Amino acid sequence: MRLKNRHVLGWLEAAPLALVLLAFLIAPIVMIVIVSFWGATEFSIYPAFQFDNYEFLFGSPVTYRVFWATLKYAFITWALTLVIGFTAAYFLAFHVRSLGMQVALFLVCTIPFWTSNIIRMISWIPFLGRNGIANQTLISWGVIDEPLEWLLYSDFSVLLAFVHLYTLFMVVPIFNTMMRIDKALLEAARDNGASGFQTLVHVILPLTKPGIMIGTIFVVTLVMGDFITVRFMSGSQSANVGRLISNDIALLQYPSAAATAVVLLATVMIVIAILLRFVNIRKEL
Amino acid sequence: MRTGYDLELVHLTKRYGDTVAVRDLNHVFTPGSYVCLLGPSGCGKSSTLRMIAGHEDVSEGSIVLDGQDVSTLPPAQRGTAMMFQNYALFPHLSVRDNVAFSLRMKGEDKTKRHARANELLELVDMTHLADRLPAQLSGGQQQRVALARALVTQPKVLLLDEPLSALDPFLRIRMRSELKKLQRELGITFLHVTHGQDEALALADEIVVMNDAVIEQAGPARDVWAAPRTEFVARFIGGHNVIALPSGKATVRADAVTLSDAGTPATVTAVEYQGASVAVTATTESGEEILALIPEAAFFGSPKSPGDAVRLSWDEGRLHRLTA
Amino acid sequence: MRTGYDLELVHLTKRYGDTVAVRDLNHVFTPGSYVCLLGPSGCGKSSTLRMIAGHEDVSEGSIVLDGQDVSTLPPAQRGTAMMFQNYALFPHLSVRDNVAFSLRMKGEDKTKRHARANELLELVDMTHLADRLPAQLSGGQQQRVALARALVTQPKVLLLDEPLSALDPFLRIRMRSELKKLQRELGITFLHVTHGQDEALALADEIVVMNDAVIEQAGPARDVWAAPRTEFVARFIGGHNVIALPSGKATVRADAVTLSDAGTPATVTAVEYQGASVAVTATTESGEEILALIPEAAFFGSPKSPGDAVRLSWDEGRLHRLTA
Amino acid sequence: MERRPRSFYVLAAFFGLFVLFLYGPILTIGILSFQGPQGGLTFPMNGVSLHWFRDLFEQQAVGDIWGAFRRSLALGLMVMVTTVVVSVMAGLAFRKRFAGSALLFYAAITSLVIPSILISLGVGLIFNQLGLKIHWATSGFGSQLTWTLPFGLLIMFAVFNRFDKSYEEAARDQGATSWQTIRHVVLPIIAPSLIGVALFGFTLSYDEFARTLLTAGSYNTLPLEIFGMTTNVTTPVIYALGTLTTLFSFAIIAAFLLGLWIMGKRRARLGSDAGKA
Amino acid sequence: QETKDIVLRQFGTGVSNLNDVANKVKEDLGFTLEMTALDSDSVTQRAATQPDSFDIADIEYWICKKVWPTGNLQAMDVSRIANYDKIVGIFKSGKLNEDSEIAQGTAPHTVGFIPEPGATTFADEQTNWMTLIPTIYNADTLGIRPDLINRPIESWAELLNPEFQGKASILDISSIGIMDMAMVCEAMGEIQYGDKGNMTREEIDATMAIFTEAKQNGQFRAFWKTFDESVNLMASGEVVIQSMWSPAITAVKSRGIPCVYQPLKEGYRSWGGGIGLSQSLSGMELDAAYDYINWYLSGWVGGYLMRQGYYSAVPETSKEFMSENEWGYWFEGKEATGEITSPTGDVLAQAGEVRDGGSFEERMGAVACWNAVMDENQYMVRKWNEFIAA
Ligand SMILES: Nc1ncnc2c1ncn2[C@@H]1O[C@H](COP(=O)(O)OP(=O)(O)OP(=O)(O)O)[C@@H](O)[C@H]1O
Ligand SMILES: Nc1ncnc2c1ncn2[C@@H]1O[C@H](COP(=O)(O)OP(=O)(O)OP(=O)(O)O)[C@@H](O)[C@H]1O
Ligand SMILES: [Mg+2]
Ligand SMILES: [Mg+2]
Repeated sequence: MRLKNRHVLGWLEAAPLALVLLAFLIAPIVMIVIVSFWGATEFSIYPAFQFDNYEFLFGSPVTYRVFWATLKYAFITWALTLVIGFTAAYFLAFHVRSLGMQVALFLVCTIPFWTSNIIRMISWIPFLGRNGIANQTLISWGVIDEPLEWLLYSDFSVLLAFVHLYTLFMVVPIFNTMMRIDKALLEAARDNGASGFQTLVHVILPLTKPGIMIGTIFVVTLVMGDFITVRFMSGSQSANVGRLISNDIALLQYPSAAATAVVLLATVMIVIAILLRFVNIRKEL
Repeated sequence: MRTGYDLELVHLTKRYGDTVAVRDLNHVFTPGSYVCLLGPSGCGKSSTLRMIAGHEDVSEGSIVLDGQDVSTLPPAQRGTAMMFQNYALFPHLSVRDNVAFSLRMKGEDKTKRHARANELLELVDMTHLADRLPAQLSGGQQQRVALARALVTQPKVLLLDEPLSALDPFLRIRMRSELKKLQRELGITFLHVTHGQDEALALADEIVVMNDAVIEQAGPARDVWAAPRTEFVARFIGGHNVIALPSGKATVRADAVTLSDAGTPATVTAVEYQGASVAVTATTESGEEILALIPEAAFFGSPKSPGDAVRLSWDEGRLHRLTA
Repeated sequence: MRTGYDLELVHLTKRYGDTVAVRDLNHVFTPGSYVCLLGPSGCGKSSTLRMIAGHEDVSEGSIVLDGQDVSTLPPAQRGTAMMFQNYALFPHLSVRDNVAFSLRMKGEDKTKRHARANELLELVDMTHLADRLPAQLSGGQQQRVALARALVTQPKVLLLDEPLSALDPFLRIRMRSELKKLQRELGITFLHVTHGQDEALALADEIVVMNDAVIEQAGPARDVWAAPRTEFVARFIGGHNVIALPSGKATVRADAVTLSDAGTPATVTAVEYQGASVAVTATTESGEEILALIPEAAFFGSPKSPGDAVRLSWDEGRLHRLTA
Repeated sequence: MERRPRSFYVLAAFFGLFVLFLYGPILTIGILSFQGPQGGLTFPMNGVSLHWFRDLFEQQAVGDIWGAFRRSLALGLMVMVTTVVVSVMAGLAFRKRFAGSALLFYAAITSLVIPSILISLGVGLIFNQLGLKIHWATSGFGSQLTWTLPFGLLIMFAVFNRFDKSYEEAARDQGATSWQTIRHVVLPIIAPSLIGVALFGFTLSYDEFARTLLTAGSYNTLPLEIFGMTTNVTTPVIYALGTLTTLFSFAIIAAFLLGLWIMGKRRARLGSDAGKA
Repeated sequence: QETKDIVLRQFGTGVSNLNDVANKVKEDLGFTLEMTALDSDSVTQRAATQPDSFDIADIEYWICKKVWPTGNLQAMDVSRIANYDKIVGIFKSGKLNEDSEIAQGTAPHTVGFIPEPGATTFADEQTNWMTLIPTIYNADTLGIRPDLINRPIESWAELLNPEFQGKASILDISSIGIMDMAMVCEAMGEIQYGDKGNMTREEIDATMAIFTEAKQNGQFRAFWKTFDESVNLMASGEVVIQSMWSPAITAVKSRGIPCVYQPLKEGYRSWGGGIGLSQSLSGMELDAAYDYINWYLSGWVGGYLMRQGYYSAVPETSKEFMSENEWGYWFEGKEATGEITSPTGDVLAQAGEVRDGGSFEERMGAVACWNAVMDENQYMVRKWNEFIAA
């Protein structure tokens, strides 16, 4: 009797979430899957059941190149955000002593995100451009004679923007996990003769793994789904899967976009499924 | 059996901002003995221990171990080892790897360090669980692993910060006899922080009672019990009554107080059964609370309840005058 | 002083999946008494208490309070109140608001509920801190607030789950006498869960010893101490030795064992100083461990160390045969 | 004061650089928002003036910054409130381990990891096929929720994992109904975390682009508006907007910290002799 | 319902969705026009998939080719358009003058009419049913930074000149970019197109191959998609030569940075925009929309847009809203007799300056092609994606 009650109450409380996800997640996914089998004309889509979209997708070398580029971006961004995010979180968790200070520093990190991303991306141009602040400064310091061209509109700038946008998504979960490490463990390590670096490698790193995994999930999926950053920061010169999809959408090729989307979703889910094998998100929060 | 090493505190002081946690301690610990650092919460026990271990900087003064000032050395080079309150076992390492951790840090190869770890696990009788993770052990088992890990560095002094407080009372009593046994076998100094006076009495060769950042009294357990130097010590170690005499304060042991026909009139305020004896608390007319520990048989010969009027008496010879 | 109410457990059983946490308990608690529920970790004490409080469903059987089966009522309608191990004071409410919480839930107006809260704060002597938040109180103060909060509902039975375990030993002893005093004043049943036998003995009018989901023995504290029914009880409440006689097992109290010239030969394995007495553990030739509690004076008359050979003896009349 | 290890200074410097990096664009924006009236979005500076800050409060040649801002603000607040409410409810539900909770949990994770543009595309398609009207407050709102709710839910997990159940039992013991327990005990205790959820929800919504792109309908949210504005000459007015936003955020956070500080002081005064039994 | 309560929602790119127009509408016609500016992708999107979200669509002709068949727009009755006769020939017959040649690509007149209301195919010649009312149009060419190039540029072929390696750019909107590419390839003499506006797959492949190679050699600094990007690229010196829109060049200039709209011997690539009515418009709203269209063509907007460097579909009426100096400078290609300012007051040219490219006739008469949606559009788009990903 009580047992049933619990379920019913649970369902009631979970209902809003379930409804939102049903309407705005499950239904769209189903729709995308269905539409991926539809056909398209220049201006409209029509119901059908055909594999043309997939055939074309898998038949085109571009697909592989672009998926590869997407994974490459995801991987490099992951590696960079991990190193930077880990270090920042480490500093916050182990070197900043008061909780108030930690919160303050964290908030300071979030402020830039209140300025629209589009504005921020536009502002990279005067910063990194041929005559931008970075080049001017380097030239005035005498580090370089010629402006560095690769600062902007290159893979470098794309990755820079990714790191800029997503490092915080790495910092938060890692910080969260680090805060839960018993400080006595670090003292125990020191007591056992571990140097600072050894403590880091043998104690902190293994214990921070769950946070790293969660951060990884965030960063990887965000990068894999992005299309606007790549377009802006590469000066439209590079493509990732998101851009393929958005190009298709722009040209009203919904079925083709849907097919690409399905493959992208599958790829992301596989990556996530693999990552989830290493960490129980619910337990680690 | 190894010989003990001298551990000495010289004008040891610890400040946190404005708070003085430890004030000018001077003490030489008896080498090779089981020392208990006893005191109420916040009196500076942990701070003292952690300074000795090297986990806290010394504000002033120094720590001398075996003739060498170690107060600026890193923890691992001091010849001390610490066992933490919740054991601080590395949760991601197996029992064996936990014990072998310090050897791994030194770069010893696997076979060697495993061999040595096994030796220590043997010592604490944990060989059969060497491959488990700490989370798979009971509290008592965890404690033994923590001990083995602390001992693997062959410390001259083992520092223990409330090592028994995480255990339930049953286990606590069992583990404390094991600690004591091990100390006797190894012959090194154990410096054990606790705020339980029964624990301190049961374990210690030497008791150091701290209060308010200073040492109130130090000495063999029995001496402290028999002759508390201050009212604080007398009250804190329990089983003592402090009574005001015209000539100053004195203590009398609770088991020296009897309920009789003659003596100071008082009213019983509480009766606590303790098995072998019964603790009767009574308030005298002057408002002093006096505890009398009456053997069970005697008490139930003429039982008392709260509210009853009694007369308390004691042998004058058992009065102990407080020196401070 | 109110009269006590009958609390009765009838075939009370609790299952978590396949585990049976509480198996078929039948017991009538003495009304208006201080009852301690004693037992090792995991024996089902908390489960029992929480079923009585209504925080856990009853799997089978029922709980009868004052003649009424309350086992399906919500907690607040049972006439019980619970004091939690960590007190569970609402951190966002002041002391007064914590105590007045249940009245607020009932919709009483502010002046009324504050007046009543103040009464209870008076009772536990906390009036002066009524505006503080729980985080600004010491452990002992928090405990008193928790008590006041539990009592504001005028329960017939107060349930306490390890109420003292969060306190340091010094405070623990002080608070337990306050608890006892309060119970006596209120005259209601206190049901107190603990795994410390000293605590149980000190507090309880009635002790209920649980083991492995069942009640091993129940009765007045002194009876349980004097006549443990099973080996488990004898060992768990401490201060007893269990010895195998040809006719079956028997117990003898540790303070009844003496070291003498005649008697069973044994080797001392541990010596623990306890202030008024010394606990000597010795192993007989047959491998039995026997604890002897020797008065301090007697012991130091001829001190023993681990390893020494001794002879143990006791008065046959003090042997107590185990019935189960 | 205790000595800091050398690693502290190295790490502090690193962290400082990281913050500087985060603020790189903001600094550029800050400088360029003071462009002269003839200046553009890039260097060189064409004089120095407050022109663009003034201009920000006037009508632009194209687009409606303040209208979009109002919509974004409204949408952000809607998303914020909904996220808090729904996450709390779901958080409570998940504690009951109801049948099907695992499924819902995985749906939430999917929602978190699904590329934004798919939501945009899918929701757009559905509304289209069902003949529903796309609007920022319906389809846009829903799409943003698929992004903020999982975050809220994860935070709630973190909160409830640390939440001591005995508070609720104590409340029930004191005669509180389920609702009273939530209202008077659970919510006040988790309130600080809810501020976090709210802040998170608002920030994610306020800056959301991809999920709103195809679901906003007739009227743009701020990010879309700014993007749309780039189809004509964009002036440093958007930089002025950025600079103001940053200053405003600083003010809010400063106020927040000040509040904390004052509250801490007050508490400290009240409880100055705490701990003495 | 009163006129003042009517609200018409118009969307389009920021090029012509100007708030000043909406303000003037309120003033002159009394109803409210809500303007939403979008990027060009979203414009297509919106027109094709969200007919409910707008009343008036401001789109380009090549987009119309894609959107019209969806049935989201309704044809306009020519007889209700007062100034229909004054609309320039380009939008009606495809010829500027009697003797003009019709340019290649999706020329506006090819998608400007339908045979009857409700038809989803286009008519070959003028009918009584118009798809879009032409609003603005222009001819694009290469924009250059004369200060950084320092020599005359005469041909589209210069875009791929290795001299400008890392300093060139084109548009990343496939229907437009492909035409720029075609102009370049043709100018280089690499490819002879049958019809640039309707390429064969081979032609597309060949074109893409040339540009892909150039891209991989680092010829391009970036591609641009929005007006603003092209301005920033040029103004910041990232790019010195790129295909560009005339007003964008004006915008660069107004910042005091030299920039030239460079007429080339191969001619211009042209584009045109127009406004269409949503299928759902009816009743008073529809009447209001016709009022709006007639007002649009009546000159004020034309003058406003002309003063930014675009051309009005009905130049005659615009003339009344421009000073002689302005008309001479912008339309007739004459020397300015005084300062030329934009509608918002920025100085764009000094007395004595001449507009690049000369007069209306010179510019629009030299259009080589229009932005196009080809038969092989889908193939082209895929190739374009490959090009971007290369
Ligand atoms: N890191 C610190 N910063 C500031 N004050 C501290 C710090 N650590 C301890 N103190 C203060 O120093 C004093 C002594 O603390 P210490 O931890 O040594 O006491 P303790 O005797 O171990 O107490 P307990 O029995 O509660 O563990 C206390 O007043 C405490 O508040
Ligand atoms: N929620 C639960 N789900 C499953 N098993 C439980 C749960 N709560 C308790 N148990 C099991 O029931 C048994 C009795 O638990 P209970 O908490 O009553 O013991 P206890 O006597 O209070 O122990 P302790 O002294 O450690 O508090 C134990 O084996 C425990 O593991
Ligand atoms: Mg301590
Ligand atoms: Mg329990």
